[in-house]
Amino acid sequence: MAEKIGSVMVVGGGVAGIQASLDLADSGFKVYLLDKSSSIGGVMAELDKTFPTNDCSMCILAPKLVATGRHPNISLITNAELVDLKGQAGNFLVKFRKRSRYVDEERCNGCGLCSQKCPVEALDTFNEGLSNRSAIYVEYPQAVPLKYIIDREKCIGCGTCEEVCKAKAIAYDQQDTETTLSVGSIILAPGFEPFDARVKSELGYGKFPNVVTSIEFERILSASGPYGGLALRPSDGEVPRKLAFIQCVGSRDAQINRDYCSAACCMYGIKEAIIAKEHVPVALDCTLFYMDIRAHGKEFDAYYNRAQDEFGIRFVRSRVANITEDPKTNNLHLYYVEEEEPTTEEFDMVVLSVGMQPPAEASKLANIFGIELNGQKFCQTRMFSPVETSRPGVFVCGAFSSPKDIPESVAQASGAAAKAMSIIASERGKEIVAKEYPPERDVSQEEPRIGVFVCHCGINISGTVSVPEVVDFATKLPSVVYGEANLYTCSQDTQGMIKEKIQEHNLNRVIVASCTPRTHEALFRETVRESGLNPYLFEMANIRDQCSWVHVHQPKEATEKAKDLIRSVVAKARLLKPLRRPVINVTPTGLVIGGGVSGMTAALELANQGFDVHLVERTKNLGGHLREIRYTLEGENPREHLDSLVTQVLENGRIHVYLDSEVAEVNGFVGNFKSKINSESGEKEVEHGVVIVATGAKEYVPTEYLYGNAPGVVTQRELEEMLFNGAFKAESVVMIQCVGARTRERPNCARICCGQAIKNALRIKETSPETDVYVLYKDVRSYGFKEKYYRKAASKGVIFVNYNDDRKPEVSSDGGKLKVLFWEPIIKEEITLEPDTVVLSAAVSPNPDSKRVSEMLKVPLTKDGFFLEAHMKLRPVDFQTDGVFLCGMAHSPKFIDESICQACAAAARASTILSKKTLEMEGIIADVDEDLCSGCRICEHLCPYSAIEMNEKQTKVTAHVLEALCKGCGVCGTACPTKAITLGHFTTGEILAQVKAALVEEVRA
Amino acid sequence: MLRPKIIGFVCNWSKPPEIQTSEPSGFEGHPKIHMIQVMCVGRIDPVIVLDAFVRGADGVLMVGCPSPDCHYVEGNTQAKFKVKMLKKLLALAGIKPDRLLLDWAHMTDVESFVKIVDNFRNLIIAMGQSPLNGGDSSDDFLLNLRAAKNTASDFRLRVLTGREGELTQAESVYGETIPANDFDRISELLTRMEFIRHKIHLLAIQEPVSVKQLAERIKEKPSFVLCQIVEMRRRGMVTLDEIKGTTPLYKGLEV
Amino acid sequence: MSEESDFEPKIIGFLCNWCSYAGADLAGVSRIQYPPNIRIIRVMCSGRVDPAFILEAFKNGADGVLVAGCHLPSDCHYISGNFKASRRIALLQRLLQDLGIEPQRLRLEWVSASEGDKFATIVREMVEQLKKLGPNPLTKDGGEI
Amino acid sequence: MQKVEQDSNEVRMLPPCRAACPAEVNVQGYIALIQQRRFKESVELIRKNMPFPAICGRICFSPCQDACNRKEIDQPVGIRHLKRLAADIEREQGRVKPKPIGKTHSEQVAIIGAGPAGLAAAYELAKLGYPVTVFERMSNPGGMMRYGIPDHRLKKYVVANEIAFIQDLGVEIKTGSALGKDFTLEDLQELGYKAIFIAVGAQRSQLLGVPGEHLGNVFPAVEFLRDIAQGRTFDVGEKVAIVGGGNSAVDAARVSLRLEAREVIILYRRSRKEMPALSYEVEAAQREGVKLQFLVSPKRILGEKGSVKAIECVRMKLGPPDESGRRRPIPIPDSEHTYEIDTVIPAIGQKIETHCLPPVLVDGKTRGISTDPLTLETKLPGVFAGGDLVTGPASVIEAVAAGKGAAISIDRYLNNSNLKADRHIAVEETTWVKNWKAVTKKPERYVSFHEDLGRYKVSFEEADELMAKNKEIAVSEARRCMECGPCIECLGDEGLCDADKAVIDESLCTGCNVCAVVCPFGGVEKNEIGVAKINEFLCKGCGICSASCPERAVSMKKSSEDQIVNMISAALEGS
Repeated sequence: MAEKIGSVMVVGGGVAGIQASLDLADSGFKVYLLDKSSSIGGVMAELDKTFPTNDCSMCILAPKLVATGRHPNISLITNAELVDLKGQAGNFLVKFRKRSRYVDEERCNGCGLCSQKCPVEALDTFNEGLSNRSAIYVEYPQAVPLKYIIDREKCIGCGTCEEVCKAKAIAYDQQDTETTLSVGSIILAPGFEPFDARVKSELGYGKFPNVVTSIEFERILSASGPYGGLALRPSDGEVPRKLAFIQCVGSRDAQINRDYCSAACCMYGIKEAIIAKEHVPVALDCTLFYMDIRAHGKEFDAYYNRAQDEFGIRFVRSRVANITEDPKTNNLHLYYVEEEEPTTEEFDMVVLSVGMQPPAEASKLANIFGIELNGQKFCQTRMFSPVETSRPGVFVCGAFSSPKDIPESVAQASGAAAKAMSIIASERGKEIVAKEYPPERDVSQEEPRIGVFVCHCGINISGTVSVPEVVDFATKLPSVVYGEANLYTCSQDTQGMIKEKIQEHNLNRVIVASCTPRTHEALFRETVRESGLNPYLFEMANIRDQCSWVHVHQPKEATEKAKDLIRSVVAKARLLKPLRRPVINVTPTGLVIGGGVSGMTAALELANQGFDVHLVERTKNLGGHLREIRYTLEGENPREHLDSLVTQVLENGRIHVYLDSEVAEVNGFVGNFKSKINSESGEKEVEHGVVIVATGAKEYVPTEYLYGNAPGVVTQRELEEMLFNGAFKAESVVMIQCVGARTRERPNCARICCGQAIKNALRIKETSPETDVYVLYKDVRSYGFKEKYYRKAASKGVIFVNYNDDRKPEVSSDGGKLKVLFWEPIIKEEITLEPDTVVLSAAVSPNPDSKRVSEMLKVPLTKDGFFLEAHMKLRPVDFQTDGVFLCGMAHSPKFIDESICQACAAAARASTILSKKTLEMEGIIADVDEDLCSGCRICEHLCPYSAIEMNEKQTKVTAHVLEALCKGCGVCGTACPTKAITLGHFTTGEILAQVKAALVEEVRA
Repeated sequence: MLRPKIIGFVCNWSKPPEIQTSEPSGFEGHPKIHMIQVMCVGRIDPVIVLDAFVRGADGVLMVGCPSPDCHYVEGNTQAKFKVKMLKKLLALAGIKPDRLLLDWAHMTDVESFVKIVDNFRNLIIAMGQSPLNGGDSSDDFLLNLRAAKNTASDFRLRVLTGREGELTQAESVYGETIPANDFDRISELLTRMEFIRHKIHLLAIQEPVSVKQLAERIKEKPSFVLCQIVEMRRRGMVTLDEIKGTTPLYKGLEV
Repeated sequence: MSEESDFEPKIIGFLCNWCSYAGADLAGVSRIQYPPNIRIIRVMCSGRVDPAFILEAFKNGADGVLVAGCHLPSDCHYISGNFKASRRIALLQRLLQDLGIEPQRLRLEWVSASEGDKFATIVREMVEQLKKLGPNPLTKDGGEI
Repeated sequence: MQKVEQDSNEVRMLPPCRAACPAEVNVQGYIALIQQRRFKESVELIRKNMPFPAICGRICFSPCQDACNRKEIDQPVGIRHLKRLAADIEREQGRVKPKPIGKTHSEQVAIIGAGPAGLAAAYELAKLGYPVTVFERMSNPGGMMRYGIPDHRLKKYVVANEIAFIQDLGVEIKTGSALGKDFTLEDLQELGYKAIFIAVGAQRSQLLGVPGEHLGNVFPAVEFLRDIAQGRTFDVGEKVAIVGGGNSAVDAARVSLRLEAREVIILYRRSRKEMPALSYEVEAAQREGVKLQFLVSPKRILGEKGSVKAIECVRMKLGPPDESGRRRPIPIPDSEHTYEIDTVIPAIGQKIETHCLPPVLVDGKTRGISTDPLTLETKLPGVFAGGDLVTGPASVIEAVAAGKGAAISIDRYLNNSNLKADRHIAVEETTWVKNWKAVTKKPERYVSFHEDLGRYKVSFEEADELMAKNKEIAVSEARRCMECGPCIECLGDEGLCDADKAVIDESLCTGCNVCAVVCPFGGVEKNEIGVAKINEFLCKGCGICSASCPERAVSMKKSSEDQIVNMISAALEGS
């Protein structure tokens, strides 16, 4: 057996790859993140907003991009492709080819002058060809790495970029390179490609300018997109008044061999319709043509409802057959059938909600990696091993395993990370380098001695702002003892120089006047720290993004403004205090609440990674809801898996199982929790560093449709049990979907019931094909690859009849004889059936214990009573409270594979904490002056993180900041009536000084 | 047309001493057109030539030293590149490219020099006045010429023109030589695009204007105009002014 | 107003680190031009902006103050800081009126990281508006709060 | 061509013509002025480096012209004639009388010998403000220029004119005053001269060292020409043989023709190729009828009654090159033959007259004066020596260079400063930065000055009386100059330049380098932050960069775009 390697290669730098990389790197593994394009970010970077929260996509992604780019344990390998894989799990040899960028990544500082001056135009692929870019470019302004690349196809080799590049980064002679790396495991996250809508020629894409794809429409809606965020018709730049969205373009379409559902399109279609309405100044009619609205995710239906009720979006259940164009107006005529009536309707613009297809290189990847693909060329995974490929040690996440939305991708990514680290857990920390710093200098007794470094940024700044004048000005400011100009203050050699100057002039504050702290502050803080100063004795003045770039034609004013900004920052710097980054110890033990499949999986993953786990289950048995699942739609044997899982858990020496027990109390904070576990045998106190909530959910107990009152009315779970036991016999079965779901009280979808219904209907048809099965549904939500079973059921004769809330089915019992009355919309008649059994697809209810747990852990619940994660899109298994995680049905209804993904994900997220001996927290946190504190408790109530508690000392009550919980927003300080509490590095005194100095001239004393 | 308005440029080294220059005495003196003496024809910025047309010149003549004789070795070659670009711009602006002539003379050969001038003068007389100096659509031509002039100030086009010799006769940074035809295609496309953008820019500076209005005005498809607006916004040449009903209006920004 | 033409208002902008400051950066990266009248002060959250900061700005001669944060309702990096800011600013605007400062001089805006254009437009509008309003009345009378 | 080791950081870039000139005359500069018909200034520019434009315009061996890059295309620019032309045009207006230069130094300097070296030294020192006295043995100053070069090449008045110019500056010349006879070095020191430059030249002919040299009608060339210059006439008989291949030999031959010899033959022991005489002089002599006999060496002169009757020669063949680089002649045994001859003029070289020199200075071995080759210091403090006296016979321009060097040394000596510091400035010969050889064959349109020599006549008038009066042709010829040197070398540092210059607005420049790409002269560099910078040394003001700059950041100082546009608008409005 070859030695194991403590590093992982992640293939694909979309949001899934990024998440997996961060989790791995934060857990002590070296990560090589390889992407075929020139920067990471994937499709998510292209999106405008995200559903269901309408968050700006770039806003929430960018911090992750930056964290990835800056992470010392992540090496980005962009513009690269895999060539070969050898070895086995734990010790692979990966060979990849890095294509030439023609730009030296070490030198390029992303200033962008090259691109501005390049005489060659090319279509901007990031903007989906709706705008132009130069032959030397970055994909988007926030790209990571922010390194330019030459489009060799377009470049004519004029040499202008080389000439204007002051960093001398252009390397026309750069060659492709092949490199081989040893890694312990591999995660594939190559993502998906949008369906090529040209294939559906009847929809006119590519022929009619006003037919656009959804991804193009994302760019159209984006404020940084081609039209500045205004929805416009490409044909004439007019704002459309009537917009059609056509769903399932390239999905659920057997004719073109796409029998799967792309899972995310309904939601993004709705989102685009909502955002489009917000982005135009006129009343915009949006119509969405769909087959089923698949809003199966958490809080999705609520969003769907708002789209109808609040935004007035019209939903038409119909497949558009054909689109023609009025050549005069470029308006579009849509031909479709609504309620059996052929209809033509004119629209200004049409958006095609294109489906996801596997990346073009899927087959190649499969060959190189020796992994199986499914019939659709997605990566083959299994219900109980949703992140494993067919090759051990190679894991998968994101849309490559099946079409999915962002949070599921992120969860699966973390899950894949957990699996990837499990097999090399013994090598944790071996491939990464820890950094040593010199001891920190005590500057408390020193007068401020400020050094100001002003950046030319090539000519990005100095082309407009007079840098010598600014330097001269800065050096004359009070407390400034040194000033100089640098060509690029961020360059490697300048860092060395800054350190020298700190020593030479005994500087105790450093100011860099250059670009934005959002990208560069960390670098300079590091430099300052390396020279023995506290990193918080550093400040930046942004004289590029705020002066030279935005006042190009006003050099004088820009120079004056630069001076003001520097004066302002100097005034702040004088008051800067060293801040301590609180360090807390971590107990390398996890507490998992709930012993279902999620809890067990999470516990097992943590244990596999070498952490002790306390697994607390309220009932007498492990297994939870999985015990009730007898078979799966995909044909796997759940019991077999359950048994194996339980055995593994029970036999694992690191897992302490508490059955028939309850977590009664949780105290402490991330890294240092102390909890009480109550059981019949008494109370036990355990210490642990993290909590994973896996409390599951329950089947809703219907009150509708005579459930409980008529013996022939059962739930799907009960039906399954009967079918499994062979106890079921019926000539006619009616299934009613959405029982207890998608109602006024419980607006959201229970996600799994459509699958359950199809599963059971198929089972019935299997055992007795002559049995009539009717499924009365609102929307059939057989998303992803489940679509194929829907088709199968239909082909086996299961009759699917749509109903809506206006005409719900009615179930009555006439002397033991069941009657179901419903409206058949196609023949437009009421039909009465007399089935033997009525099966209710009952919703999923939150665990009744959730409320108690949420209060105990101080974590929130949704209106529906499920746990509310930290962020719906990008932190699906985290809570706002650090160190507490979430997985499985406790989060929202989901299938087994999804629960397993989340469970692994929670374990991966937990290991980012448990893998560290100590945690260094951010130093910018609130601080209380106890003398001033009046104990009024305003701050306590305002703090969104419950990071303030009140301490009672002999005489008075004062606020106390829980350092580990404080996130440093400063809201408390703003509200404090006695100014006793303030935010480090943004103290009231500092900001007031900054305000004053920005406005008023100062002279040196 | 009795007196065509012709601006002549002659280089210091090809000008026969008999030829009068520099006194802005109109078009009377020998050889019947006004000659402006410059050190080298390569010094004639395309913007200057277009400026002459904007100011109403019926023709512009440039006389320099023949190919191997340029006093500055490559000034005449550079002039050729510039004139090639200028002729494309003139054509785009609806001005017959023949109204611009670059020719060669020797300082010792007055006769040929006079012949060049006379021929050009006759040609211009035969062609008639510049469309700017009469006719219904002189405003259009003026707009076109101003757009052409702005185009000639454009960085990208000037980079290409400046490097034409290097790229087509020596080699690119990749050690390749770009065939002259390919280069012409690239530069022609760029010239056309930049010209249209500058025309749109001028129109949008006059008053906020919509894509459709622009399309009508410059006789291009609205979808094409929108693409240009997108690019122009990216470069800060236009910005959204307001949205009237469903019609966004764009205004030109001073650059 | 006679001095309107040469009066250049001074604006202090408090921008939250996560959305608005990033939006201003995007304006820079995209080279969107706006008048040079604003001096930006970065804060972590719009909820950090203490009324005292704003009053200090007016006291020292600012003609306008912009507070910008993440979009309501859910963009705030700190969950709800933007709500807190919006309440505070509304209150302060009333107070300003009492002090004789036109409440339009204080603006609260939501600018996301991808709205560079919006940020520039806000600054442009503010400058225009402040030019019409004229200098900060406190500086005119030499008064103090 | 100057290639000197660098002992200073300064590097000068010179065009090949100037680099080739021992006196570093600013050739490109005065040609540029001729292009602009600024003849007077042109001469003034020459005088900055040496006082003899008219003389050198006639008799200089013009290494500048040999170095001229133009020869790669067609023929070199006729530099020497352009110089003469300029000087002659100046003289047409009457002799130029410069204002005396004020004496800013008190230390008197004595110069011994009023030949080109001495006069050049006096000229330079006078310009520096020293009181200078030149002591000359002969009755007239000028040395070899007066007494060595016959009238058909150089008229006496031309020499007199240029010496008068030096005198007008305030240099005192005492003729008829010979070192060792009329005064000694000690005398001069006693008279208060603080520094002395000995430049008495090499005033004696080398002897052939063959029997019969003492015969009558054997006239050694130096003495022969000197006598001619002093108005003496000779009866050279009908047949004259000149021995030697240098300029003196050719001069003596052509003078002999003018003394009505019927047959003049030059006997030279090497071949035509090795002849040191100026080739156009040789050609002129041939055209006049002088015969050349190569690869012969006199063995003895046969006489009759004390007079020459014949000369016996031996045939030579050329062996391997000797230290001069020329192939060494080797006698062919038994090849003796004789020429019937009336007069023999040995012209195989000159030697110095050591008897007049202070013995302490004379090197026992070489029988010459040895000096520091750089500073021209002799063993005696304050005493310097240079010119033919030190180097052996050389050209006027080399003597001038020696004089200039002596002047620098003396000035430093009198100021107690380091005589050696920075004397060598590294010279980089420049051609165009672009490959000018790519310029294809150029049609010859201009009258070549050299071809004009067809219209000679055998007289003591200057033979190649130019078409000089045709200024325009001269201007055309001047325009053939390719201006290989950096622009500043031409006129910029002389304050005469009116060339336009490109100026870069740094705030607009993005460093795209198009200016440098189009600049034919490599006149654009980038500064440390990558912004273009015009190298004023190299910029010739053609304006191509300005017309090409993508940022429109380059403008021209003189012919600004505004000006051109104003002219356009004036022209269009005026119509």
